[in-house]
Amino acid sequence: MSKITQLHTVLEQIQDGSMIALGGNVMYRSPVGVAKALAKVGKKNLHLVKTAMAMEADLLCGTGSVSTVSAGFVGYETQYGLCAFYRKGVESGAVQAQEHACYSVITALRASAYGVPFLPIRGFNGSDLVDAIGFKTVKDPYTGEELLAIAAMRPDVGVLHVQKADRFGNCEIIGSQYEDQTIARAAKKLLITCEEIVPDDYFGAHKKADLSGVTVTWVVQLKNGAAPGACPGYYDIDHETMQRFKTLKTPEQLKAYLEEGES
Amino acid sequence: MSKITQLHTVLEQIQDGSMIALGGNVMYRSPVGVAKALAKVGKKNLHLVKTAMAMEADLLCGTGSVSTVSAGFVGYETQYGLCAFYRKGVESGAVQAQEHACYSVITALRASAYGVPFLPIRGFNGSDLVDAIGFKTVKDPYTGEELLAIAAMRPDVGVLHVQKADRFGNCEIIGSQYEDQTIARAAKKLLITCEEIVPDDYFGAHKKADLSGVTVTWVVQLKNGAAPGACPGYYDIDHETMQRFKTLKTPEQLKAYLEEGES
Amino acid sequence: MSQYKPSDLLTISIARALKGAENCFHGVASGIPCIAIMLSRRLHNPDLVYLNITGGVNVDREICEVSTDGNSLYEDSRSSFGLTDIFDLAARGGLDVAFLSGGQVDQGGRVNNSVIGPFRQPKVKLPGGAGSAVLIPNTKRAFVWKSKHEKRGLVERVDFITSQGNVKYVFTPLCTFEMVDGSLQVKERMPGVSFETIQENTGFAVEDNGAPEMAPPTLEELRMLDEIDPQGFRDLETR
Amino acid sequence: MSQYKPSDLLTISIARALKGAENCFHGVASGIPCIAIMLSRRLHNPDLVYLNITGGVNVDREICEVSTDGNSLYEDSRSSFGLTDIFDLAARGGLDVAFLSGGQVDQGGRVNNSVIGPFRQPKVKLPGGAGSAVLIPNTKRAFVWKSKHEKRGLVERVDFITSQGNVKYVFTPLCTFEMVDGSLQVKERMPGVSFETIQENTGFAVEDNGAPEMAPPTLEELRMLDEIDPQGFRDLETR
Repeated sequence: MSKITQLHTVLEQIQDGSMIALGGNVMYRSPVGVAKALAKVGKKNLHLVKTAMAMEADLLCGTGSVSTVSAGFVGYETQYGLCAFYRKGVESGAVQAQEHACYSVITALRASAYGVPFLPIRGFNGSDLVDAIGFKTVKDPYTGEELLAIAAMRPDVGVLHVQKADRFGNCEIIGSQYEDQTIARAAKKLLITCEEIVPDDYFGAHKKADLSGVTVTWVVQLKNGAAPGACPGYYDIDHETMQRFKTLKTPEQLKAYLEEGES
Repeated sequence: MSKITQLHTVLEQIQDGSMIALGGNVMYRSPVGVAKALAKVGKKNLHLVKTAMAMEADLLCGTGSVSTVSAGFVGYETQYGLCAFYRKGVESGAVQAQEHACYSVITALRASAYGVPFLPIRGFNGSDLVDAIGFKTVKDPYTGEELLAIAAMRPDVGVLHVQKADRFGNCEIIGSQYEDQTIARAAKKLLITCEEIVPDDYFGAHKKADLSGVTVTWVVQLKNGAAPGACPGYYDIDHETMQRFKTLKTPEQLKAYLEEGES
Repeated sequence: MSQYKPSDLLTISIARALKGAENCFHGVASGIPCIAIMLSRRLHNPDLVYLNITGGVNVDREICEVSTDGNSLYEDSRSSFGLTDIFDLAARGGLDVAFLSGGQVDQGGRVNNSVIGPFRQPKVKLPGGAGSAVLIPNTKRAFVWKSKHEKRGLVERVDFITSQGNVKYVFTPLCTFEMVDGSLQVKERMPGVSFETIQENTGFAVEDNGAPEMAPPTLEELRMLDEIDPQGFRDLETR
Repeated sequence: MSQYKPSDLLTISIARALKGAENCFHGVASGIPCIAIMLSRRLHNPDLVYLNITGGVNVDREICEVSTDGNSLYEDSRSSFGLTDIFDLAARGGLDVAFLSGGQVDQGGRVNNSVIGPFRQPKVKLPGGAGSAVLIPNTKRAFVWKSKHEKRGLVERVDFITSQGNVKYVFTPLCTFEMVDGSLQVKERMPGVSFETIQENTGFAVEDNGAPEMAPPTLEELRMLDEIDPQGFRDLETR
């Protein structure tokens, strides 16, 4: 049974208010193409989840599509600085920043993957985030030790952009996998966008996929799906586009940019 | 810094009473060679941990080296039936069978890897194992749901037998990895035995190791280290030896078998 | 009836029951389920996702060894989805069918793989339930099979409950039991097997509920069975 | 002094402090630590295990991009030990050194990467502490660096505590602070930098404790620094 479909078909199945976990990291293999598509079709009240995100959060906040961002870090790196639309969203109160440590995002996703409502975590000692976010504690029934408990986050949809996928959803990931494996197991449904679809005999005894298709729901070919971020083996960061993107100040400018096309 | 050493050097650093986690599964890539060596040097009161084990438990119980076995399954498969020495040990009271579901062994090791004293788990509903083992419950502080809590098991030593390793401890594993990745992260110290040592340029941009050397303490070349079990790419199950092993009835016969040599 | 063996009937009854399942898993020492799954995928459920301990996914090849956790069930796979992944999948409610056997299975669908006698210093130490204590409650439908239909293995009440929960069927070479209102009922008798024969070999009361005989194996089923398992590894369990 | 820049001093001071460390980690937007780690491994700590977000282990190559989570820090690695692995390692007490920066760092070694102003609807939303809320308490020694030594970034008391715990040093282009009895003290001044200059640029009271000047960069250090970072990416942060 082929999982290959079209992006618009998947978009129809993503509801307003969905929790969406995003693969990749900052400017690398991030599913920017899907974020653009979600922004263009006017999804609302999305809850974005990822350890360290950048452009997905920035443009979806810019189009007013986001209610909540759960992340450890939201920003480009040194070169492109902060995510201006995201910042504006949080500072205006339109967007709720559920600030996590990256590890607590991972732990919340793990809890979902393991089918439990929470997991204990080591860390956050003396952090004001505990009260700000409302993290609760749990007592180890064996030792009595009090640990922070992280509630499961079960994304309605996980979105990963990879280099190659077959029709079963098996993926080749060139370069770092970041937290993609965890997202693939935590989300209720999993969308793979890929640069290339490969034939059935691409994976097998000679070469195992990096990510199993078992948890994949949809496979969509979306060339340049991480641009203007990088996709190792295919393209590097598109600095020209990034510089132009960073000049956008208003939602109208952002909208015009999104209408321009696929890069 | 090379991690390559000799087995006897490692054995000297394993104390009586150690908790030892074993890699592989049943008759596949199980560290039987190390189990034999532990039996021969007369280690005592070992606590063996693994989801599904066979010959390691059997021969170490036969030499009176084991106090506790934490496992979901202890037995050969259909062909070679049960582990006679292990059974005798448990039935006589000499060996304590801390019977787990394989998943609770994994969860206990995960807890160790994650640096937390326990993890909640879904399952064990209505199982007499809960009282027999003394599993406790924990309440999710967010939803109030009561879940079974699995206490961390932090092995003093993890032992994995792999096909190839470099001096940094990076490993190539041919065939299934089973729970080796979890053991590698859960144990305080990690011993890799391997069929072959490979040069520094064996792993790199062209080929990543299957298991990172970061958590590896020692690398020991031990040819036929999984025999008479199988080691994919090197040897299959040695049925002749297995049949002979299964005829051993007494500790004396077992001792004589162990003295014979390395297979 | 001479053209098929008890192992054929057992395997085919399981394969037929997998119709409609989305994914399924078997563990160690599970030759019959392994063959039944492959048969079901070839016959009537090509989209069935087949998982096993090794991490192999949808492996479909001639059975060449008695073990069900070795490299032959991994090597050809396109990807790896290992045991930990499978347990997690079940824990989050995503596993359709898991296969489990038991030293003792009772009328309430409870399974004992742990001990006969006291838990500490038992009369008989069984090999342990492997994943069953979590899989039977977590999987949507647990399929239990008994390679031998005997009184000592099908009991009124197990000595020790290793696991219980979502047992759907118990397959044997004589019949298929189904859990109905918390109790095992005959769903189908093997061709030519009477309720009397079933009762004679069962440790709990078997009600003559009029359950029909299973349709005999088709030639196609038997042919494919021999293609998958030409060496007859399935007979090792039922002998 | 003309032959080296503030970024050189900062990087070299960090590289020197890594002497004796067994393993270390830096995250995103961490160009200076990335270069300092590579420098330390080449100079005096070849066995230092170098971990980063990508999973690359002990990568040692010419810096070719400003980012510190891209493929250049992964590609050549012999194995992968990813971010999740690193957090777990720290949680179980196995991570020696982690590098973290902060929008605000205060005299008590507390770090703010979250907000200026109220947490909901803040005056300024900072990008977030990434892993710091778990790494600063879990790592044996947290190394904080500030690419600019300014009053607004080195404050008496942070507006919001994103993280605190095992901060060992705070490195800046003017000096290295060390945590002593819960308070940052000058450990070393950069060559030619007076206590007065440090105080003028620091938002908390700096005690003249007689801390010495750091030994100037050696020619070997400067040469290796240029080999690792010939394009001068380290200057991007300090400019």
